[in-house]
Amino acid sequence: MIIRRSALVILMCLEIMLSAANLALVAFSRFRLEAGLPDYDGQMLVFFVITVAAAEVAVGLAIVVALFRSRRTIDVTTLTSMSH
Amino acid sequence: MPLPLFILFSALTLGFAVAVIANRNPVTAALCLVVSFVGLAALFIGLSAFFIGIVQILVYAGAVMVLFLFIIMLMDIEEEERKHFDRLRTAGGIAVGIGVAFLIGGVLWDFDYGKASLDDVPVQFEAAITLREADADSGIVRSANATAALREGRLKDVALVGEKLFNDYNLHLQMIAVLILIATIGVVTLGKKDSPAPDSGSSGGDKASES
Amino acid sequence: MDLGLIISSAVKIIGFVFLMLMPMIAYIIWVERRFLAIIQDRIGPNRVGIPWTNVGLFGLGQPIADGLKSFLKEDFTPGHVNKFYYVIAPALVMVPALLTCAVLPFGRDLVLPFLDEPIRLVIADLDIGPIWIFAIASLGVYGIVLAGWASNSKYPFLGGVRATSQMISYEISLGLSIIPVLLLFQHLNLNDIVRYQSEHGWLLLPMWGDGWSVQRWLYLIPAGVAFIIFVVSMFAETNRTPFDLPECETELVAGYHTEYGSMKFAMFFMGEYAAMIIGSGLAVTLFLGGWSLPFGLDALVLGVFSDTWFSWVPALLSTGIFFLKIVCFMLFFIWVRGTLPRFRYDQLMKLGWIIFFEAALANIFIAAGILMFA
Amino acid sequence: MSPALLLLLPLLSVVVIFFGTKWSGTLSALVSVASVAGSLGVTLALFSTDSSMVAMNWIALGDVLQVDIGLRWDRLARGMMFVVTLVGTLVHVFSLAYMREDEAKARYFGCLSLFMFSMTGIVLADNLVMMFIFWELVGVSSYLLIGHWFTKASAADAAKKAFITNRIGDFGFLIGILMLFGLTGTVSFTGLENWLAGGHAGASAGLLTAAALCLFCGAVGKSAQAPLHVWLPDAMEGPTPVSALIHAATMVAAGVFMLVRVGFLIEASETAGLVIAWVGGFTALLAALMATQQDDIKKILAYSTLSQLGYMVMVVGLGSGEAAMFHLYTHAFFKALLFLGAGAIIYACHHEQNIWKMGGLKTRMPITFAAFGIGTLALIAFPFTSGFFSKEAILDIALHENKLLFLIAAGVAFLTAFYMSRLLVVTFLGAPRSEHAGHAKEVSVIMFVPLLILAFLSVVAGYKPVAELLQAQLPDVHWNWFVFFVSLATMLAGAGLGFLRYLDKRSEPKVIPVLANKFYFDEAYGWAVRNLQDGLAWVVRGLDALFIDGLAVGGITRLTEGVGCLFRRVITGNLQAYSYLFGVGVFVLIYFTVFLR
Repeated sequence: MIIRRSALVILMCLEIMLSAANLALVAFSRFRLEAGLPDYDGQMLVFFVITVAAAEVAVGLAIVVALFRSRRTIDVTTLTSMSH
Repeated sequence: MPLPLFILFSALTLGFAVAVIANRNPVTAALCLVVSFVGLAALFIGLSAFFIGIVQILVYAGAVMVLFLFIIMLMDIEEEERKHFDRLRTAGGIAVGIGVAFLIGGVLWDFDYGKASLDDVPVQFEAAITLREADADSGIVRSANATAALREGRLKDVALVGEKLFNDYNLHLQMIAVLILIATIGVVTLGKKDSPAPDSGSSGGDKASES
Repeated sequence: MDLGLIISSAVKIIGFVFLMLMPMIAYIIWVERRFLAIIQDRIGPNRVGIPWTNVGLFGLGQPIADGLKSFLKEDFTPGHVNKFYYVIAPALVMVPALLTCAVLPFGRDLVLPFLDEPIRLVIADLDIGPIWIFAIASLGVYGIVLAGWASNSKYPFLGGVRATSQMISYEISLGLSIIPVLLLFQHLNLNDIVRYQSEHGWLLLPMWGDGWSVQRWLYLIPAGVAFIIFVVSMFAETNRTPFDLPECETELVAGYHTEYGSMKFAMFFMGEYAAMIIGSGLAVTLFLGGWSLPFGLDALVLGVFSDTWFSWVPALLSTGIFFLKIVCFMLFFIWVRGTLPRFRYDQLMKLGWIIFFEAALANIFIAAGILMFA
Repeated sequence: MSPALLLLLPLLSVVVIFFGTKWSGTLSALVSVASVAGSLGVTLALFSTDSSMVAMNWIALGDVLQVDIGLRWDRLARGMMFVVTLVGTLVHVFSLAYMREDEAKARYFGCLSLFMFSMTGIVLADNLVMMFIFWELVGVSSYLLIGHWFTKASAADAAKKAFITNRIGDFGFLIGILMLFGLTGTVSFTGLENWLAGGHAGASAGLLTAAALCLFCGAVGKSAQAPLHVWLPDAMEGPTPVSALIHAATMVAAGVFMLVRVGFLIEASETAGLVIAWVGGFTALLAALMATQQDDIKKILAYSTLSQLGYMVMVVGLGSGEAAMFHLYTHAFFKALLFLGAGAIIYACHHEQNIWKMGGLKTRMPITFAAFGIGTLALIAFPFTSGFFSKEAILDIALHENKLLFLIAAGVAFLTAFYMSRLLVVTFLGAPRSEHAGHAKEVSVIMFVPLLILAFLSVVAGYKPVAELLQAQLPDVHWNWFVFFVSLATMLAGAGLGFLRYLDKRSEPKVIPVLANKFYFDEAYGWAVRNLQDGLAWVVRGLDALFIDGLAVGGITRLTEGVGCLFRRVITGNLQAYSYLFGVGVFVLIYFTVFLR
């Protein structure tokens, strides 16, 4: 995320980070038995994370597309208009 | 999950995740991410979270990444040109990465479960069935189907997840639904601005049903 | 992980996929050509029989000839393509199509006299059958999209884009349409679903067992709507006429596989037919009782053969029934192709997003209402 | 039937008018008249009941503060309510004719209904907070009605003046409420009464006096006592029926009503009573003096009102709320009568208000003359009219309590007779002094019927059986020949002097500038506001520039700017830099939460 300059790839990296958290959650849910079964509370969170991430990607991609339309680039090193 | 499979899928997940970052071609990066997600889903399934695993494939690999590819292709994004990396920045990034890895390793070291294997915590069907029967007696709605499956020694993952979702997380589910609706509207609005762009508008909404 | 499981799984995979599915794909192509020819008042391929003889066998040798042709053709790769993705794309179409069949139950539990436990005639007896199929099938998009993109050419690209948006659009109605079915059966295990239908009446033919109840007959309304949506969406998913916009010759030459030839093209072709077969299989499994016989005849057959040396007969019989049903369904596919004209692209999108999506949602509510109040 | 209906009817009318029938003036007028007539009916129907009710618990801050919305329906409220609704009804009816051609009829009647609602609230309130709320609502509706013709600059100014002047008094009222709450922990009248009966624990006499005087401030504002009386004459810019209703019979009487409601507090503090009595007496004298030199018929009546209110306040201060309420009750009838009569005259003379441009109306408007004459007689306490009885009671009490105030009261009685006879003579007798007056015609039946009803009441309302019937408060006084003769003598002297001096005069024979210019009160206020306020404003501005602008606002600005400058270095707009910093943040966070615990 720090090295790559394409906004799209940065979004992908974001997904990787979320997935890592998901994996941790699922693992904990399996290892922490509740009433003899995996603790499904953790999986619920994963479920919601996936859902929200899907929405987030949709919005993010729409923003990227809009950005690309107006600037013809998605290189984040050149997209620094927020600094002024 | 047998150890060889675990190693295989972990390697798949990690390796392709690294490839996502290392690749300069966005299409390749996206496809690597798909493979990584499939590996991740396999890991989920190995942790007997079937539903989450399948949802991972369905949503991420099936929908989200297709969207990514779509956008990449539509915008015809070329490979990032090879720029001279800022030494300081790269060094800083690596330092933070190593630091976080070190921290996580430290946490794991102190953490009992970190050293446990899956066989140490088998699913206890007997206990689960007893508890569910007690629940049924006290009037808490439980899926009879899932209980029957537990008696057969099968972990009916979807039923259990659904039970939890609609019993305890109903409000959250509805809130998520509203969130997705808002996202859909937002995407359509964003996509409409300049010229009618049917693709981004229509594909933006498809998560609504899949999740 | 015991050896028995591995062996039985391997046998099942080989038996189902390579001995049944692949030949079926090959011969369905021949059936299609013949059937279309009949519809169009032609004869169709009828000459290829046994080599060097005059025995025609109604052209039954045609698929073999086609296959040989594909294999033996020059494997030409155009210069302007992105090589890696160009090569991998056909495989990416074929593999998910074949993977999906893992959860399709293709027969009653096989009881062999010399084994203690019955063998389930399904490759992977997962509790998440339909979702698995959708998940894996959705991966099939990659093959098409990559094919279109890697060809690095105008028409394939447009075809690929069309195919992609079409497929992800119709996945929704596809997924939503089966929810009423799952609501009724309360199983996600396809084998359980079929067994239930075998005992209590098919979803669309509730005429034995519990099927005589008012609820089940009322349920025919949402089930019927779900069936229609499912089948039409299936057509769109598999890019079949009348939804074959991605490869419509008049506009896009041949769509995403314009630049492909020889065996790579054959892979696309086979992938498409495999997807059709799996789709029909799923439709049959969910709506038409899968491998079961109608009118409760299953119990009769089972009663005759159980506890004898012929206890394997019901299983084989059911497998035959399953494939019979699939073939009927495939004939329906072909029939539609021979009958209906092609949609326009905006009509297609409108149909998917405005009609089917809403109809499927409303259908779920109706189904839930019937289950709740009837 | 419950007293709550009295509140609901006018409220309903307000809602209906402002949200429904705004487009139709006639319809709105009918709605409004119906509501007020209904109120009158309900009041009459409830005459025999006596109840208090708590409708709902409104504010409850633990055990500290309890404010209920409650109604108190006792004899005081019944008598006041009768006055309010009766005069209200007659004024509404009168307005039908008077405002017939007005463009904003719907707004006018809506505001009248709003006023009726607020006034009813004051009368029925069973605690100070609720009373205060309606008190303010009365102020608002009064503001709206005075400024009804807001396109006229003088009307708009008068409305503002009334509002602002009232605000000063209300501020005192609010402080008084808070003081009482601080002392007793309750704001309901019953609670306060119990507290006083229980020996007013925890409050020194000085505090009690201060609280009572603060409450009195509210009355000073609302009842236009000196020195806050300046708004009332100006408020005559509003339509004349409004003056009759609000600025003669009811709203200004609300101050007196409030004082009587909290009379137990004033009784408890001798000093407060004395102050109140002197303020009242002073106002009465001052206003009567000013009235003698006014030319505007409504202003004369306004000053007369001030003077009569001064009587009431004085007698409240002297410890007899009954006498005050009795005078309020009779005064309401004859002052409403006089105002409505003035309204009829003004209407007939095409909105001419200067009495020196009238004259000779006796023959042209005989009914009005008769009614106006009866009102005048009642006001100057001609024997055996209603005003005679109430003024007799006041003089009697003043004689017993404070001889000096008795002298002032007698002087005021003389002045009253003088200026009222002046008014009567100049307006009705002699020859017409202007074209309008020459062409004046008797007003329509819809206008003079209210006049006649009020005239009738002005005569009979003072007799004991009638007053008993109408639920008025009756003071406990005995017949006193001395007071009677003093009263008679001052009245005859004043009236005679007035007749002699003004009969057949064409203009004011001798102008006394001090009186004509109202003792230069407005000018003094103007000067005070100009100089003191500007001086204060100058100082405050200096402080503001130095501390608020310089240090607080400017300092924060500069601080923010400085910090912003510093942090702007970090805000590169580069996503990667942000994510890098984010990573560092995560590192630090984990380190501190997990490893340094």
